[in-house]
Amino acid sequence: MTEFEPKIIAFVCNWCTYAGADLTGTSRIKYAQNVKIVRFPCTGRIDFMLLLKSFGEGADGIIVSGCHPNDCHYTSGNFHARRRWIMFRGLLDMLGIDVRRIQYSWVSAAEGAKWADIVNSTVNTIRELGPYTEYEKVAGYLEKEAKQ
Amino acid sequence: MQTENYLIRKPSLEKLFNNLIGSGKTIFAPKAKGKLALFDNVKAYGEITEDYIVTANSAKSVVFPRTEKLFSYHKSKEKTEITDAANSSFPEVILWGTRPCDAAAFIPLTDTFNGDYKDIIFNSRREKVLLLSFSCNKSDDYCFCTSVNSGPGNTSGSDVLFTKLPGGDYLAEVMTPKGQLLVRESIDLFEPKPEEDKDRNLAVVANRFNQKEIQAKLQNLFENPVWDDKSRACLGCGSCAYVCPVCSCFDIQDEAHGNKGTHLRCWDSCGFGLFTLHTSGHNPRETQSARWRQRILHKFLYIPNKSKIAGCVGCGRCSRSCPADINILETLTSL
Amino acid sequence: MNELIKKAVALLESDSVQVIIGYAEGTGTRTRAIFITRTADCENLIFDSRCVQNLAVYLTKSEIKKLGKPAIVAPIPVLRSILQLAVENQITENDLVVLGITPQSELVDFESFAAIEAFLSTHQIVIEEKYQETIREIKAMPVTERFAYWVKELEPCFKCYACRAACPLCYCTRCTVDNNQPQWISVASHPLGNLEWHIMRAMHLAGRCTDCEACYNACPMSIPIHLLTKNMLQDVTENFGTYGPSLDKLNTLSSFKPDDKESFIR
Amino acid sequence: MSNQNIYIPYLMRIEKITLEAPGVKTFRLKFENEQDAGTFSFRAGQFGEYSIMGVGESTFCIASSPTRKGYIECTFRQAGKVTSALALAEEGDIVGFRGPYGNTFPMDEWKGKNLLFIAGGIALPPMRCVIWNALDTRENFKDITIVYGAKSVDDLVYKDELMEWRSRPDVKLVTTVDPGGETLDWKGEIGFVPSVLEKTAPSAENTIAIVCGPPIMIKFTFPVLEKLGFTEENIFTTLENRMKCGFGKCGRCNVGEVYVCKDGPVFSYAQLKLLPAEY
Repeated sequence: MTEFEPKIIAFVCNWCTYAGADLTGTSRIKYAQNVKIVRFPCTGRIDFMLLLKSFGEGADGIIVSGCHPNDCHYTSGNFHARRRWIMFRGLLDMLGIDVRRIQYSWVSAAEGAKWADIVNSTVNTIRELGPYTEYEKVAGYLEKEAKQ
Repeated sequence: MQTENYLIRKPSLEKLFNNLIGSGKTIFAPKAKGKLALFDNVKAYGEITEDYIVTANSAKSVVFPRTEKLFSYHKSKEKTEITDAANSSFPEVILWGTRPCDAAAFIPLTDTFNGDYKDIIFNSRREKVLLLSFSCNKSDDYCFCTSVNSGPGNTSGSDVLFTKLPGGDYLAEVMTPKGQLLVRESIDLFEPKPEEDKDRNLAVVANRFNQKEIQAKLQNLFENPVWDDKSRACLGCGSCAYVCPVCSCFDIQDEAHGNKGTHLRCWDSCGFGLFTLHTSGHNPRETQSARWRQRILHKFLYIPNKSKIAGCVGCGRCSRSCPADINILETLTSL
Repeated sequence: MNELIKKAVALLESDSVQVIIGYAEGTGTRTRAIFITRTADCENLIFDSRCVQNLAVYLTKSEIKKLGKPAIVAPIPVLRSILQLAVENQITENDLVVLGITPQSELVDFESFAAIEAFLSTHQIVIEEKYQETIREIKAMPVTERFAYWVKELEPCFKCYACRAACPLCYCTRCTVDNNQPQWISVASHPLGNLEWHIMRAMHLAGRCTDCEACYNACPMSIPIHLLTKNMLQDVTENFGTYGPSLDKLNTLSSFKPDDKESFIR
Repeated sequence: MSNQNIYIPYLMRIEKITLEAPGVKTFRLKFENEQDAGTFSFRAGQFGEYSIMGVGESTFCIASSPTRKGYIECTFRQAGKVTSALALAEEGDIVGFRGPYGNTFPMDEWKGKNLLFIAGGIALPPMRCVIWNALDTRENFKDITIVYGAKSVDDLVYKDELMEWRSRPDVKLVTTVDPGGETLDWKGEIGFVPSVLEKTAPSAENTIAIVCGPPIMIKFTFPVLEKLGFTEENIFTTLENRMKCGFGKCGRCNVGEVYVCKDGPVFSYAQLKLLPAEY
C-alpha cells in the first residue's frame, strides 16, 4: 500500500502570505509539496463556502492565511475574517467537521520560514488524521448510488 | 382480479414482517420521530409505529426520489461517454403501513410519468414496489379523502390492505397478483376470512365537498379574490408540494466533479418564485397568490379535466405541514 | 385581548395604518397570521401562548407591503426581529406601528425603535437550559460520531426551504442557493447538498439570529436546525460579549475589535 | 422508443460556430452517431434541450430548416448558466441534444397562402426554421413577407441571410431598429416592430401571420394584426416558457391545461386567447 499523501489546499491573501510563500521559494527552503495555493486579494474575501467546497472536492486539509492583525493591505479585512473564522470554526465543530483539518495562520511577506513550517506541520497533522473519508462519503453519495 | 380476503392474527403480522426482512427485502414503514411519524427504512418490527394518522412525509420518494440520477457521464477530449441510470438494478421495496390515501396517490403519479412519454426509470422503480397498506382507524380535521373518491378503507393502489379488527387481528384484502404472491409465500400465516364487518372498523372522514362541483367552479375562477385572500400568509416555501404524495414537478440539474458528473432529477415546487422565472427576468407567475392558484387549479381542474382522475388524495399533509397554517380544505370549501 | 382589538380598530379607523398583522384562530388548536384591513374583522384578533409564528417575516414580503402601512402584533420574539430588521435598515420607524405584547400578555406601546431596545434590554435572549444540555451532549460526542449524528439528522431534509421562508431575517429576494452562477450549493437534496445548505443558512445568520425558533417550527420534518443557531448565539456571547440586536451597534460579523481573542490562529 | 430513457441526449459535435450579434451565436451540430443522423427527423417549430454536460440543459428551437438534412442548428444569446457555458464551447466540442419536442407550425395547411413573418430580436431563430422551410418549398406559398426588428443594427441576427433574403425577388424583407439603434448608413426602417408592421404589412387576405418576439412586442403586435384584418385563426406564435423536461412531466411550462412543451410551443392566437395569461 502506498503511503497516504494529504491533499491540502491553501487560501492565502495576495499581500502577505502569498508573498511570504514566494519568499519561502526564493529562500530555497524545502517544504512539503502537498499544498495547492489559491491567491485572494484579502482574507476578507475568503468565503467560508470555499472551504466547504474544498472538502467536497476531496481536500484532506485546508490552510487559510493572511496578513498579521494591523497589517492588512485594506486596513481591516483580516479583522473581519478573524471574526468570521471564529464563528465558522464553532459551527463546524458543532457539526462534527474536524476543525483540526483547517489551519488558520498569519504569515507576513517576510515570514518565508514560517510558511514552510505551517505547511509542514499541517501536512503532518493531516497525515496523522488520515484521509478525510467521512466527508468523502457524504460528498460521494451520488457516485455510490451509481453502483447500486 | 378477484379480491381474496383473509384473517391474519396480530402475532402473524409480525411474522410476516420478519419473513419479508428475512428474504432480503427493503422495507419502508412509519417510524416515530418526536411528534411525527416518518416513512423510513426499517429493519426490525419494533421500529414501526402504529400511532399515526398519516406520516409527515409521503411515500412517493420510493418511486420518485427527491434526488435521482438520470444518467452519468465521463468526458475526455476525444469523447463523451454516457452511463444510462435506467440500466441500474432498482431495489425491491415494500411499503408497509401506507394509508389508503398514500396508495391511491400512486395512480396519478404513474399517470403523469406515463403520459405521452414513458419514464422508464419511474416505471422500473414502480414495478418493484409492493404496497401493504393499513386502513385508517382514526382521522383528524385535515383529512378529506372521502371528498376525492377515496376513503379510510379504500383499496385502490394497494396490493394488500390490512384493516385492524377489535381484538387486534387484521382483515387482509388481497387486491393484486403481487399481493397474492406475497400471501402464497407465507400462506401459513393467513386464515380464512373473518365474519367481522370491515366498515365498522374504519375511521369516520366526513365528506367536505363535491369534487365535480369544485371542478366546475374552478373552470371560471381564474381571476378571483379568493386566491389573494387564501394565500396572503403564504411564505413561499415548498413544504406543501414536498409532503404531497401526488405533486411530481421536478427540476433537472447537473453536478460535475472534474470530467465526471451526473444528470439529476430533483423535486421542485410551483410554490417557489424561481419555478417559472425566465432568464430574462420575466416571470409568468409573479405573485405568491398566482402560485397558490396554480397548485389548486392543477390538482382540481387541470389533472381531472385531462386524465379523469383526481390530482389530490385528501391526505391533508400540505395543510398539516404548512408553517403558516394555510389549509387547502378551507380554500376549496370557500370557493 | 379586548384592548388589542380596540387599539386595532382605532388604528384602522383613523387610517394610521392600513393593515393589522396579527394572530387569529387557525385549524383545530392552531393559530395563524391574519391580515386585517377592515375594522369589522378586528374581533378575530387573538393572542395567547399558542401564537408562536414570527409575524415579522411578513414585514419584508412584497405581497404584504402592497396592503399599506401595517401595525404588527409583536410578542418578544417579534420585537427582537423588528429591532434586528431596523439595525439592518430593512424597516424604519415610519413604516409600521408596533403593538408590543409583554410576557404577561399586556399590550405595550412603543414610540420608537429605541423604546423597543430599552424594553428588550430587560428581556435578554437566554438559551434554555434544556437546549444548552443538548448542545453540550452533542459536543461531547467524538468528532466522527458528531458528524454522523448531523448527517443523519439532516437526512430527512428535502430542501423545501420552509426554514428560510419562515425566518424574518432571510429577506433576501434571491438567496445564495437560488443563484446558479456560481452554483455554490447543490440544488439536489442529498447528504452534501443538505449539509452545505444548513451550514450556509446558519453562517448567514451568525450574529443576526434572534433565537425565535421560527425555522425549527416551520420545518415539516422537525429537524433540529435551531440547535445550530443556538450554538452560534452561545459562541457570539462567549467570544464577543452579550448579544442582542442593538440600534447603535453593527452586526457581529459586520464589525470587529482589533483585540478580538481566538486560540487557533498560528 | 418506449423502452428508452427519455432523458438521455444525443451527442452532437459542433461543426461550425457563427457569431451573429454581440452575445449571440449559432451552432451547427452534427450527430456523433451516424445512425442517429439517419433516423432523426423534425418539423418546423419544434425545439430541443441543448446541454453542456455537468452544467445543464437549455431550451431553444431548432433554427435550421427540416429541409436541410444531416445537421441541426440552434441560435442562442448568452444569458444564463447554460448559455454562458455553451458560449465558451468551441468547434469540435461535444454538446448534448434532446428532441425534437413539441408541436409544429401547420405548414401543410398554409399551402397556397401568403406568409407574413414578424420577428423581434433573438426571436428570429424560431422563424428562420419556418422561413427556410417555406423558401425551400417556395412553390407551395404565394407572397412571403418578413418584418424583422431588433434593438440596434448590431443586434440583428443572421446578417448574411438577411442580405440573401433582401436580394431575392420572391421575398419582401422589412428590417427595422429601435429609435437610437440605427447607424449612419442604416437603410432600413427606424421604429418598433408593431408600428413598422402597420405601415408595411401586406393585405390580410389569404395571409398567415407568424409572430415571434419578446412578450412586450407580442402584446402590441396582436392588436395591430387584428386591426389589419387578420383573424385569430390566421395568427400564429411560438411560446417560450421556462422548461426542464420538454415532454410534459416537470410541470414548469404548464399554462392552464396545456404544457407549452408538449401541446405547444406553437399556438394560434385563437388558442392563446383561451389560455390564462401565464406565459
